[in-house]
Amino acid sequence: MTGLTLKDIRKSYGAVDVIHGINLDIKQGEFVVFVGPSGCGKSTLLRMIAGLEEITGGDMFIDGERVNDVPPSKRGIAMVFQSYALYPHMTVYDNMAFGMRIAKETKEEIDRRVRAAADILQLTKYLDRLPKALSGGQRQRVAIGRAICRDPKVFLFDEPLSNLDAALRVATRIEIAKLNEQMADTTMIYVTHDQVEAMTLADRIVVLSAGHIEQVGPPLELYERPANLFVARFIGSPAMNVIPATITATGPQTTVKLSGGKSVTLDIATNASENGKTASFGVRPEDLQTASGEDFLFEGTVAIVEALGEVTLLYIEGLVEKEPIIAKIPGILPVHRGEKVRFTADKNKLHLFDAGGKSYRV
Amino acid sequence: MTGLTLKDIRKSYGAVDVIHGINLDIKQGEFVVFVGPSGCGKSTLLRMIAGLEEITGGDMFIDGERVNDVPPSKRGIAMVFQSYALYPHMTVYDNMAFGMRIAKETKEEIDRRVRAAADILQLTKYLDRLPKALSGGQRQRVAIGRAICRDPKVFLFDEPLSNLDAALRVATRIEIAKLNEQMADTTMIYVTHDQVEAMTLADRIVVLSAGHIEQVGPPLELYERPANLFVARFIGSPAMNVIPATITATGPQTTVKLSGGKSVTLDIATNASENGKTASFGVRPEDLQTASGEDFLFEGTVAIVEALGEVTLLYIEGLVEKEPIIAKIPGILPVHRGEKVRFTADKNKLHLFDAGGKSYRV
Amino acid sequence: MNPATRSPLTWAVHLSVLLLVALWTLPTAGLLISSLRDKDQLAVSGWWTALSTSTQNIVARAPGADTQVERDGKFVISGDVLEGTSAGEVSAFGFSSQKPTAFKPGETAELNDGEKLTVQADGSFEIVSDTKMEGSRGQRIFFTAAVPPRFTFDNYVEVLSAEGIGASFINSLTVAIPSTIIPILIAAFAAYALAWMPFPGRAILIAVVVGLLVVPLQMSLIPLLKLYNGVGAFFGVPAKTYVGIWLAHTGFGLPLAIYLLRNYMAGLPREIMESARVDGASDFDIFVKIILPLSFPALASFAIFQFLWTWNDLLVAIVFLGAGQDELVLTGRLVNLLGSRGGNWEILTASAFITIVVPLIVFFSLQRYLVRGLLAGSVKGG
Amino acid sequence: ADLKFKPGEDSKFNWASFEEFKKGHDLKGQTLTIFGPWRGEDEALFKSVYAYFVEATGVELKYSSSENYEQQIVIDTQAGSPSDISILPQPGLIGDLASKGYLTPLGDDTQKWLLDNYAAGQSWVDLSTYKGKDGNAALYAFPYKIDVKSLVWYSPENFEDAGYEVPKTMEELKALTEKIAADGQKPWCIGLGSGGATGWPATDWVEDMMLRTQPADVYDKWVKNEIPFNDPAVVGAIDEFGWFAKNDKFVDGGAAAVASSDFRDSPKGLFASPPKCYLHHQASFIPSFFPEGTVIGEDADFFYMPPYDSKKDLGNPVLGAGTLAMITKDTPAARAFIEFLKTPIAHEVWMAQTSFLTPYKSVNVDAYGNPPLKKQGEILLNATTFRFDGSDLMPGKIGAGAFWTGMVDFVGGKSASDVADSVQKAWDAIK
Amino acid sequence: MQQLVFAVGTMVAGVLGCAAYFWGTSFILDLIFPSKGRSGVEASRNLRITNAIRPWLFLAPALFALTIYLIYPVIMSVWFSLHDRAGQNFVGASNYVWMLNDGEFRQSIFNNFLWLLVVPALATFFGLVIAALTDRIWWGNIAKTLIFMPMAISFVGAAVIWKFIYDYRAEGTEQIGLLNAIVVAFGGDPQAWITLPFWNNFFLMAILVWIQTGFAMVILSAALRGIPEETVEAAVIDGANGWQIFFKIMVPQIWGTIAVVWTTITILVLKVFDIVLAMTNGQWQSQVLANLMFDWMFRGGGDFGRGAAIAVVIMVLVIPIMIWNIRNAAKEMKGH
Ligand SMILES: Nc1ncnc2c1ncn2[C@@H]1O[C@H](COP(=O)(O)OP(=O)(O)OP(=O)(O)O)[C@@H](O)[C@H]1O
Ligand SMILES: Nc1ncnc2c1ncn2[C@@H]1O[C@H](COP(=O)(O)OP(=O)(O)OP(=O)(O)O)[C@@H](O)[C@H]1O
Ligand SMILES: [Mg+2]
Ligand SMILES: [Mg+2]
Repeated sequence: MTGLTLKDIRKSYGAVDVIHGINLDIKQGEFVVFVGPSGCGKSTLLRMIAGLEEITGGDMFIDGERVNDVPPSKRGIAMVFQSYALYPHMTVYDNMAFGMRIAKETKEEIDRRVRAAADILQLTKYLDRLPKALSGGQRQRVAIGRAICRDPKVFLFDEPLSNLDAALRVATRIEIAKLNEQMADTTMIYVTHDQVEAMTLADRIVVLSAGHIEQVGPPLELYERPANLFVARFIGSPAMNVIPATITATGPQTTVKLSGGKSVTLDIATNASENGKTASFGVRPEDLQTASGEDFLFEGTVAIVEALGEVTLLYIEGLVEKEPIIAKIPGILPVHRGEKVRFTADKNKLHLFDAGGKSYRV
Repeated sequence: MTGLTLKDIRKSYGAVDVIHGINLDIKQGEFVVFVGPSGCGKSTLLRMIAGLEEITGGDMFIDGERVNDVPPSKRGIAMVFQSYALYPHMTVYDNMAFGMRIAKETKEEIDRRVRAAADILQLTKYLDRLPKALSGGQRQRVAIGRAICRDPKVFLFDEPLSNLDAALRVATRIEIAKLNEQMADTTMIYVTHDQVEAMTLADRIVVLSAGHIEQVGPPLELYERPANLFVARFIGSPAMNVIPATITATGPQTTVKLSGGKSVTLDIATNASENGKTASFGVRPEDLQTASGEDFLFEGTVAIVEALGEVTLLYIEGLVEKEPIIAKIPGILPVHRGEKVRFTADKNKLHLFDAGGKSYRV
Repeated sequence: MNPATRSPLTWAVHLSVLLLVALWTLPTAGLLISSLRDKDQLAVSGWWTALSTSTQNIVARAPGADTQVERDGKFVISGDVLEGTSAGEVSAFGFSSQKPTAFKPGETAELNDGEKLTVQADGSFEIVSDTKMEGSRGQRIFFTAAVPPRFTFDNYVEVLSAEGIGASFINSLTVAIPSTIIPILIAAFAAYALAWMPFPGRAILIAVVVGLLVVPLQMSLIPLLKLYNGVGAFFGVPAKTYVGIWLAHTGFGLPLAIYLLRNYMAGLPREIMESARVDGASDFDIFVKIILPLSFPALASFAIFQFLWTWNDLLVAIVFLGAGQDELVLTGRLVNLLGSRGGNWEILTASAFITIVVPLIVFFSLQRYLVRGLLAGSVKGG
Repeated sequence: ADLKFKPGEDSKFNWASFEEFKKGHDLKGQTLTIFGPWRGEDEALFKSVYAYFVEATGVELKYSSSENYEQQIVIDTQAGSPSDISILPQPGLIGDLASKGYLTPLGDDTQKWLLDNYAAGQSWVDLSTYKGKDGNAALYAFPYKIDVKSLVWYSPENFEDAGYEVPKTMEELKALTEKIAADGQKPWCIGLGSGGATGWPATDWVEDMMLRTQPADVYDKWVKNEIPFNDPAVVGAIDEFGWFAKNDKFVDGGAAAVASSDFRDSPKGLFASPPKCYLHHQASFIPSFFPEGTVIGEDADFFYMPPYDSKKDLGNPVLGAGTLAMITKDTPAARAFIEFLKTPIAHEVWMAQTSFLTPYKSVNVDAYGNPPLKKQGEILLNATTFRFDGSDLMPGKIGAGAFWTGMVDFVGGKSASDVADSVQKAWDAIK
Repeated sequence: MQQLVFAVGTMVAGVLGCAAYFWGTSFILDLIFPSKGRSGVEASRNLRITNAIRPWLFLAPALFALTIYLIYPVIMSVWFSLHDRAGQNFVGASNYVWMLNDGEFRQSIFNNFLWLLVVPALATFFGLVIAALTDRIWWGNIAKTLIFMPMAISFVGAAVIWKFIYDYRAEGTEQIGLLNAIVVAFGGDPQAWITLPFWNNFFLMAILVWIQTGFAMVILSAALRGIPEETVEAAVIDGANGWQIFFKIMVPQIWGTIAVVWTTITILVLKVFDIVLAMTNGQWQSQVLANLMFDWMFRGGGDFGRGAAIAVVIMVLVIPIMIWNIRNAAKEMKGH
């Protein structure tokens, strides 16, 4: 068994349990992204993999070897930190060479590997600079270069791009994607807050919440078939619109009555036992379309119009208490505040969750 | 003349000119957003309006009164800083009340205004907390509340949301939009890096570059009819694709030969004198559509596919040196790396810029 | 720039700083000026008058009778009262301590024994007598003269040429340099352990260190000396050695050093240490290759304080090193110059300035780190 | 080592004693450490003396001193790291060290030697005998180098100019004081300032007054606190001092200046133009603080602080002080050094320079370096009573503490009896 | 020359010896419990052992020195304070009883409280004001250097310097003390400043304030620079003037640093005796505890019992400050 295996991994700080038993198999070469709300334990989990936090319970295997007690430097991992964590008093070259020097590699080998990494990351001309003379993006590239030099089996990233500005973030994201291709055998684990990063980089996304896994799967699977309400609302931006509903008819298709009063039939099979139960009906803002005829899903008053050029966001009030329903319509829409608009959506892009938040779609 | 007027405003730090003569009229109650690349002088301009930086040259009028030498507190402005700049040793209440206390308002008046502002921003239950016991979004709301309490004629924001995470940013953005509605008479000037904020909040956007104005106009105007290449590439994300081209036919419609070899005809009028000149052809990623027939704009090999669920980003190589052409196609596209794809686009969504970067569209 | 900078009160800021600086430097300036003054004037006029021409009453003594010459049948002793002084012009003179300003220059004073004394404004004088004058001591001449400012390096020459001063200088350096470096080294390791190495009892140890900040030094002298004697006797080495004083200074300086350095190190970003750990560095590597270079500002500021203290110290040096010729430190040597009964102001003033020189050099060379050093600094992202 | 006077060259020195000592002692390879009170010029003078010891024995000699030698000796002995020989000017402190067992008795030989060779030998033996740790009295110290304290300094020419005469009795001195004051001038310069030791010059005044108003045995009892400090005899002596020091008309700067003027600066008033004062009471060392170039005997001179005409029976008492050498670590070299001090040459070398008086009868008085020294020797010789500085004999806490502070308080306005009471209280506290 | 060689030699040896310890022990530890190059269980076991031992290796020299040079003397002092003057016979609490009845001791306590009230407050205040003001002017660094200079002056030097300030000459003669010269210039009567009971305390304190302001300034100026500029700008917009900004916005934000400076100087005040010794030696009712202790310990033969008892009192006085400091340290630990 190659790659990384977590078996019932637990972590507590004193009496506080932070990670409640995580089971996860990561194949060699896979790119796995951890996402989840702030404080859910992403960093903690990553740091346990790195060996920077002690493992309170469970077993961790890298390449089949149990590594619970192996020090970080022996695990064959490399880590890139959100704050770069460059050695401020060393040049870029020395930053990258540090680990190899500690490991007493030969001068030539060090030079070779540093230059190779610098080449990949287009850092060659900055090798003699100190970190403070670099821009944020360059710094992060140095941090990545330092990790590459370690030639790790597992590459760990903890929100590596969140200190960068939008344009840089896009550019560096693409570089990481390329890197992933070049280092095909290297397992990569990536923690992020950013939807786009998660969706674009991941082979599989792990959605964490309060110390346990909500769902694991390829990005599009999570997007199209979220296992529960948490994942549904967490993946996608703006978040999926959720409307309280009551199930009125079951069978291969299910009919629900939305809180606004309208009934909708979905292409989802339910058991008869579910009839009459409360449920949550969900539809993504980008799946909504304006409807002109009578065949509409629901109707509402536009509270805010945000025209972004490429898309227009409509905030619809009067359907759900407090929270507006959001619709994301491509292009520029001639709609104004206060207008009533009707929406429709593709049937198979509708979601239904039971009272516990579990999706009815299998 | 009400509102804010800048007349040939200049700023230099020693020998370095940072702002090179800005002319701008802002009407009372307008919401103006300054955007531009980092270091272009957005903050400097804002701080000159606030009175925090001295004005090197030109005149500034607020409500018709020349304010060059009026101290910040007398200009009737309020400012919200990127770093919140809350007084860390004061409670939320005291933070908001500070300015009024300095101005020796009565206790009742202070209390009334603080509570009113807290009400608007849903801060009432945090009034007794110190800033460090608040989350980022709450802190920024306090900073806004503090500004509201000043009851300003001009409300200044310097990247107020950039320290917040994605979800909070959206929520706070909406609150600012609401605030803008509630304070209809208050002029608001907002500096941001963020496209979405600029597009959604602004009545007018001012695009700055290296200390001068590139274009001023409503968001959609900037999006649809950028005056020059700079604005074209700056507004919209991912940036507009630009392909070098040569003008081969002029008249009410213009034909250009793209660097790839294909000729395209645009609905843009040009003079005969332009014939043969080099130009830049531009098309936004989101305006590209896949084409099945022979009627396509260009064809390329897919280098990277980024499926975000709601949209798919395709990075196309082989058309322009170095930079890939990006296409943003709604939904999930069954395209893979290495495939050849053809693209087409709406004729009137194509852009053409002359060699100096000026748009041929009027 | 700070917006407050532009307030119309800027001039007030300049003025108040000027005032404060003046207040703070005035005493030292007084010392500097005093050290450049003639030692007899030091005790009779304020140092601030040294810069201005002053009117002084001076006593001069005419040459003895053996220098008299016979001129026109009269015996004349002549000379210049201003010789050897820097005084400019005589404005009055006299021959008795009772009336030192009785005569104007050019007037002739009748001395008690029939001799006649004339002093000119330029200081030249003549004592004319009809008879041959006797006595080995010359006549005292009191005069009032305007004395322009006069400065001399004599005091410095005297101090610097004193025997053994060079050796003492080296002794002081021998004491001060290791006494600065050793505690820094020891404290740095300890501070690192206390800041970044988890082990049981860490919090208690930190508390103890803070507590020890306040132990008065004087009361540890005797117990320690006894201990030193015991150890010295046991190993058959002298009790008072350089090693002994280094260790003593180390012991006394450690609490502050650990306190300052730990605070600083605890403020360093944890990620840097972690990435070094991932890179395979041991604690020792991390300390030497990461922490020490990064803590340089804090080390420098502590070095300044410790150096100032050890360099200026006399008590610890005399107790633990002794006051013999080849171990006496500079402060001790200078104090000894004052003589058994003390009080040669001119030596004190000059030597005070000489002792300042080295600390000031140290201060200037490390100053730019000082301000940063005491910040619980952050190296984020850098 | 450089020898100041080449052995054998100047016949006023007793070179024979040197040669003889040289023959009897060889300390090559050994080290002798000496701790003494002399620094600066005095240190150089002492060095010129011990150079002969080094020359004679080949010992390696390390001399050290300290500004706060009283504290230093306590620290060193207490901690067990004293030098071999310690020389101190404070018998009180020596007694304290002896009682704690830090001193080595010098033995009967030395006692006998003192009796035989020092003028008024018994008084020197008494001075040097202390109770040891075991409670038995023994000779612990060797007096070496004496200062005369009962001196009044003046400028003969200023006296001449003003027509004043050197007084022969205390009554005359007081009359002179009043006369000068009546002339509109200030008779005295008195300064008690001495940093941490501020106040001590006044104790000399009081002791001089004690010796001039009371029999010597009362003085001895006072010093041993056998009569209380606030005995009327003592209070009377303090008031006698007060007659001079607490009268604004009698002191330069007025009474307020007395306590704060530095004792080193105050004699300078004698030489000012016009003179700030005409008289200054101070021991024989004070010329070091006269302006540069002052010639003793011509520009400045001294007279014996006179006794009361009304108390002729008290004779001519002289107050003095001096330093005593002790063995604080018993080594052959230390013993040899004490032996060295018994040679005339050890006295003559210093005598031939400045500020050294000795009661050693066998030295050649012609060796005195200058007439004033010789004159001081005469005062010492004419003394009918010689007493050691009382404050130095008292326990350190009193003689170098409460007595000093008391005197400062006294000139500051407190009454003599109040001051005496408080000193006695302090004395009680340390018993 | 020979001495120079010796000096350099000893210095290098001393410093190298110290460095050698750390390097050597670390090396030996790794030699006994190797983890590099070993794999699996053994490596991780060895690593755990070395990780447990290494902090103590790092701490050992410091703990050793602290124990010998500070803890041991503290214990000895307590022991001495219960014994007679020669430290031989047990006398119980009688030294403390004596102390309570001693007028000078009470005087010292009173004076010490004066010092504790005045010196840290003034030094911190001046340091703060100077730090704030010098941050705004182009020659601020020069000004700071000049104000820091007194810290580089030894107490001997400081005593001379202030002698030229406080010196007193009789009325009518030329004053060589600056203070009296000024007083006379304004038509006042000269005063013997350091002999004025009660007030002389303040003249002595001035010296320590003069010296310590530099220290306070350096540290506080660092803290002031750490204040986010935006909060000041926000206050400017809120209409606060210079004073209000300083006292209501800046000072509260560096309160922690102010407290640290304050404590450090307070501790120093409790320990300081050089100034009093050099200027008055406690006369004219200017005695302070540290000097009183020195006096009893060493002057006139020394009384160890009483000296140590006073030392113990000094330490006890410091306990509240200590507790405060320890609390702070603990709080800081939690924040980590
Ligand atoms: N040293 C610690 N002691 C106690 N609790 C801790 C400690 N470190 C982290 N935690 C808690 O563990 C939880 C998980 O923290 P972690 O940093 O892994 O979150 P995260 O998912 O990375 O959040 P973010 O996205 O904000 O980085 C949090 O609730 C945090 O408060
Ligand atoms: N005090 C100063 N002295 C000299 N140059 C300055 C100073 N302050 C700002 N500048 C320069 O002025 C230019 C404009 O700075 P400004 O902060 O306004 O940029 P910005 O557009 O707000 O950038 P960002 O988006 O990064 O906040 C920059 O090039 C900057 O380097
Ligand atoms: Mg995290
Ligand atoms: Mg900015």
